[in-house]
Amino acid sequence: MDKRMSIDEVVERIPNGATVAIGGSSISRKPMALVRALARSDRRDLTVIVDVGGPDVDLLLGTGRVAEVIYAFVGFEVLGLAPHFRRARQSQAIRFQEWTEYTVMAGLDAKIKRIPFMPTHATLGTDVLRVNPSFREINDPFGEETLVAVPALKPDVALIHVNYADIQGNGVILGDGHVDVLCAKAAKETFMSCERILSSEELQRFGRDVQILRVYSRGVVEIPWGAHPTGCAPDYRTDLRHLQDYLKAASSEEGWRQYESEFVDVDHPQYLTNHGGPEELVSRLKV
Amino acid sequence: MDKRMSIDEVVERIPNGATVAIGGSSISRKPMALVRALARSDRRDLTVIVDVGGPDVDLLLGTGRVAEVIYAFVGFEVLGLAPHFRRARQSQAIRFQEWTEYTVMAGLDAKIKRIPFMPTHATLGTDVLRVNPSFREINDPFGEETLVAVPALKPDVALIHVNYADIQGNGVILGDGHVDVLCAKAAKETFMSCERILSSEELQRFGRDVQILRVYSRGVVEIPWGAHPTGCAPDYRTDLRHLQDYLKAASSEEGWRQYESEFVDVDHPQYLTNHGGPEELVSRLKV
Amino acid sequence: MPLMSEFSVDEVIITTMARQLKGEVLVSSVTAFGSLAAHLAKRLYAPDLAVLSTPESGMDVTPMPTLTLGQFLTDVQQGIPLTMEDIFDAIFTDHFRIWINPSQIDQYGNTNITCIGDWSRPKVALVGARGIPEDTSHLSETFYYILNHSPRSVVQHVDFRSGAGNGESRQHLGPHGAPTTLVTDLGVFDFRGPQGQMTIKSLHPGVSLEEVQERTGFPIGGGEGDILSTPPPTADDIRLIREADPLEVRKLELMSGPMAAEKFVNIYERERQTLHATYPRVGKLGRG
Amino acid sequence: MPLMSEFSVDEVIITTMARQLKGEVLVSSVTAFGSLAAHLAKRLYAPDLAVLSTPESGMDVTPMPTLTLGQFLTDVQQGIPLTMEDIFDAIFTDHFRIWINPSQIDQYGNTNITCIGDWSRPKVALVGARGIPEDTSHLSETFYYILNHSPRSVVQHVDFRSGAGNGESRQHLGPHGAPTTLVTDLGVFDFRGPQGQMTIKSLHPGVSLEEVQERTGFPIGGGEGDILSTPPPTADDIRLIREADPLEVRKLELMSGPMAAEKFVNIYERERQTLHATYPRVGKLGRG
Repeated sequence: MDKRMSIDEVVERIPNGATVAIGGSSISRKPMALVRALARSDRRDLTVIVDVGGPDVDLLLGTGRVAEVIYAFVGFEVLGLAPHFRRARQSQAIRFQEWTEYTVMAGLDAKIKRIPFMPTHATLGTDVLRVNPSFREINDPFGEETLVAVPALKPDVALIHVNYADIQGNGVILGDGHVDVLCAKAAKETFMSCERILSSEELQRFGRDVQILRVYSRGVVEIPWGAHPTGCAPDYRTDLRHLQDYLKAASSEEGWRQYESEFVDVDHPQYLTNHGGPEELVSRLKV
Repeated sequence: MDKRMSIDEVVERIPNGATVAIGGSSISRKPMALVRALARSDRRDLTVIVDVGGPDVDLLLGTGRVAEVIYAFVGFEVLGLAPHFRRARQSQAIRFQEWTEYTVMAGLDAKIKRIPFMPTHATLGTDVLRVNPSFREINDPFGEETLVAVPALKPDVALIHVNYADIQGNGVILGDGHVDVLCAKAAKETFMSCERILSSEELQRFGRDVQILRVYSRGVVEIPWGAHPTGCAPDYRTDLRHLQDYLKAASSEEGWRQYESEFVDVDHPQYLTNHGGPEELVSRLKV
Repeated sequence: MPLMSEFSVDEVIITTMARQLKGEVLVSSVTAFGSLAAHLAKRLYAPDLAVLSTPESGMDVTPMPTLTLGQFLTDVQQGIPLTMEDIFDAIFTDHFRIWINPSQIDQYGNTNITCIGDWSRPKVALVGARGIPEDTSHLSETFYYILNHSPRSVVQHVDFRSGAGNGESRQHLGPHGAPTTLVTDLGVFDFRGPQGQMTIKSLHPGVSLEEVQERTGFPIGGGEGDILSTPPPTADDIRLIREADPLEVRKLELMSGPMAAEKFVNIYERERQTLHATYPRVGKLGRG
Repeated sequence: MPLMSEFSVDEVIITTMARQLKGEVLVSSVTAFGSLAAHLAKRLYAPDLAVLSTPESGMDVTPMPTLTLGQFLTDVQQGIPLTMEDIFDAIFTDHFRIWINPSQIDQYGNTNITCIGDWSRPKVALVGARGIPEDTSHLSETFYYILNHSPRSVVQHVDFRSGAGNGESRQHLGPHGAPTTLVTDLGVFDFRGPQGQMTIKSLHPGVSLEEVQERTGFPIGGGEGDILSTPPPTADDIRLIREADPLEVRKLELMSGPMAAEKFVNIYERERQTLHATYPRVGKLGRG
C-alpha cells in the first residue's frame, strides 16, 4: 500500500479536539514541519502528549492550538525554558498534566497492551502524584506495597519524524529512538515524516534500525529538513541559532508576529528559502 | 572487566534450590552446553523458568535436577512432545506451573521494573487462570474491568546462548531474540555462552543486534556449538537427527542411560567428538 | 477423506485458510499450513499482509515451510527483525493473525493444546498453552484449523481451555478473541449458534453432512437448508502452494507413524541442499 | 567564589562528582558537568562504568560535552545503541547513575525542577519533573549538584517535589532513591541527619563554614568538630577535564546573561569545526 501523502493531507486527518502524541525529545528529531502545518491550521482544543517536549509544544501553544498538555518535560535543553509554555503555565491559560518520563511511556504502553493502567513506584513521595489528576494510588494485591496506577494514554494521532521510510510506512530511526515507537503503536493513526523515502529493499538493510513497522503507519510524508530547527542525527544537528532567534521573537508580541509570518505561516519550501535555502542549512548544520 | 569463565565455574555459581531462567525457544538457541553441565552436576531442587522450553527443560528433568517448572510451553516443535516433561507431568513427580508466553514475559518484566505484578487480560476465560496458583484476579481501579495480576518472576540465575560476545559481557543475538533480554535483565546473575568472543570494537559494529548489555552479565563462556542440538541462526540449524535420537533414547531406561553416558556425562569437547567432531557438524548443519 | 482428482485436501484447506486473511496485519507462519496460507494470501488475496518468517523473527520475507521454522531463511533474506515484544504488542493492538492448530476444539470454540484428561493428573501431557490465551483475549479474528476432524479433536468440551471460546469463557472478556473460523479436512465452520456455538459454513467438495456429524463430538448446527460447498482452489492457488513447498513439508502435518518418520528424514536431508541452492550463504559480520 | 590558583571551581566540582561514581553501571551524561564527571571517572576511578553519550543513545562511547547533547558523536562513533526502555529498565534494576542538577534542593534532599511558587499558579514555570521521580524511587545512589549554592537553590522546603528526598517523602518508598550526595560550589553534602537531613561532608578549599551557612536556606548540620576539606583535583584530573572539553562548554553552566550568550555563540560556531576535525563523517547507509 502506498501511504505517501502531503503535509496538508496529514493536517486534514487531525480534527478539532484530537489528542496528538508527538515523538522526538526536546530539541531532537521533532516532526517540526508537521507541527508547523498544524500550528498554522485552524485546529483548536488539541490535547498534546509529549514525553520530552520542546519547540513542538511551545509552537502549538504560541499559535493557540492547544487545550491541554500532558508532559514530563517541556523545555529547550541548553537554551533554557520554553517561552509560550512558561507563559501559559503561569497564566493558567489552558490545562496541564504533570507526568514523568517513564509514566508517559507506561501510559502509552498500557494503551498498547489494552490494559487500563500500569503499576509503578515512580512518583511516590513526589508532588507529581499530588497534582496529577489521572494517577491513583493502589495496593499491591500480593502484599503490602503502595503503588501508583498510571492510566492508559490514548492518542488519536501520533506525529513522528524519522530518517528514512518506505512508501509502505516502515521507518528507520538512526539516532535516539525516544518514545516514537510507543507513540506509533499507541495512536489510532500514526503519521510519519522522513528525510528521505527509500525502496523497501533498501530499508530492510537497516535491520533493527527499522523501528517503525508499517502496520502502525497511516501516512508517510517525505520532508527533507522536516525536523528543523530540531536536530535529526546523523543527518543534521540542532539549529541552536534559529532556536535562539525563536526565543527572542517569543519575548515580544511584535517579534512573535514577525516570526509567525516568516517561519510558521509559510509552506515548507518557503520555510527553507527563508533560511537561505537547503545549501545554507547544509553548510551550517551538517557535520 | 574480563568476565570470561569456564562452564564448570558457571555451574558452581548455581546453588541447590536456585531459580534458573533459560533463554532461547524450544529447539532454537538454547544454552545447551551450560544446561548439559548443570544436568550432569549434583544440583537439585532447581526451579526452572522458560517461556518456550524444549530439550533444555526435558534434559534437566531427565537427570533429576528439577523441583518445579514454570513454563508457557515445553515441546520439540515439529518433532513432537518432550518425553521427560510428559512423563513428569503425568506422574506428578514434581511441581508444574502453567503460564503463557506473554505472562512469562510480563512476570520477568515486573521483576525488572521492581513492581509486584503486571496486569493483563491474557488467561481470562481459560483454564490457565484456574490451575495457575500464582495469578490473581483484580479489578481495574479506574473502571469495571476484571484483570489478571501476573506476579513478578524472580530468577536467581539466567542462562542464555548468543552468537557473539565480548569479554565484558555484551552479547550479539542475530536471529530471534526470544525472551533472552528479559531473562538477562530480570536475573540476579546472568551467564552467557557464545559461539565466538569478539573484541569490544568488533562487537559495537553490530549496532542494535547487541541485545545483551554488559551491566547485566556476570559471566561469559566461549562455547562453539554451545546451543547444539538446538539451532543457532545463522551459525547452524537445529540438529533434528540428534533430537530424533534423543526422543528414541528417552523412550527406554536403557536407551536413556546410553544417551546420558554418551552425550550428557561428558565435557563439551568430548560431546563434539561423539558427534564425529566439528567438521562433521559443519557438513550437516551449516547452511 | 474425499478423493479429488485435481487437488488434494491439504490444498483445499490451505486455500481456504489463505482466503480468510485480509488487511495490513502481521501474519504468523509457525506451521507449514499457516506459512503456506500466509504466502498464498499475500500473493493472491491480501497484498498488504506483513508475513512473518517465524513467529517473532522477520517481517516481510517470503516464508518457506521448513522443518526448523525457517530460521535460516529469515537471516539470509534479512527482512525486518522483530522482537517478542513487537509480536505481543501486535497481538494486543489487534495487528496480528495466526492460524492455530489445536489438539481439541469444542462447540464453543474453546481450544486445547495443554493436556488430555485432568490438568493435575493428565492422561497425556501436551505442550502448555503457549500464546493462545493472549490471542483469544485480544484479536478481533481468531482462526483455527484441524487436519483430522474426529470426535476426539472436535469435541463437546475440551479437557482444558488453553484458548477462550464463546459462552461462559467470555464472561470477563469482550468480543476480542472470540473464535472466528475453523477449517478442517471436512469443511469450514463458524460460530453463529445462539451462544456462539460452532455451525457449518461450508463443506469441502465431496463431503456429506452425515460424515461431518459422525466425525463431530456434538450435534452441530448450520446443516439446515442448502449447505454451501467450499470454493475449490484455483489453478493459481495450487501452483503457488506447490512452488512454495517443493519438499512437501505440509504433508507431514497430515501423517503419523512410520510413514511420517520416513518422509521427515527424507525432507530433512533434502532441505539443506535446497536452502543452499536457493539462498547461498552471505558472509557477513556486523554492519558496514 | 574562592580563588584557586591551579584549578577552578568547576574542576573541583567535576572531580568530586567523578570520584563518587563506581561499579559497572550506566552513567548518564546529559549535562556538561555530568558528562565530564562520567568521562573522568571512567578514565581514572571506575573503569567498568558504561558511559552514555546522551541519556538514551549510545553506551560505551566517549561522551563530549556538546551543545546538542552529543547526538552526532554517538552516531559517528557508534557505540551500543540503547532504547528509552533500556534506560528505564537500568533505572529500575539499579544499573544506572545520573548527576542531577536541580533548581532547588531542600534539607531532606527533595528536589525541584518543575516550578517556583505554587504548582497550580506558578511564579515561574520550569520544565517538569522529567525522569527524576523514577530515579528517586529506584536508584540506590542518587547524586545532585548545584553550581550556585544560595538560599534560593539550597532551601528549607522545595516549592515542588520533583524528586523524593528523605523524611515524609519516603513514606511509601523504601531506601531506594534516597539522596546520597550533593556537590555544590561550596562543598560536598550528604544526608546523615536524624531524619536524613542534609549534613556537611566536606568543604572545598578556601570555603568557610560561615559562608556555607549564610548561603544555605536552613540551619545545616555536620559543622561540628573538624570539617574535612574536599580533596582537590590532581594534575591528571585537571588535564583530562581540559582535554575532554576544549571548547569549555562546562563554563556555560556557570554563567548567565550576556556573558553566557556570547560564550554560547562562540562555542556553537567552533563546535562544528571541531567535530569535523575530530570525527570525519562516515558515509554509510544501512548494514553490510
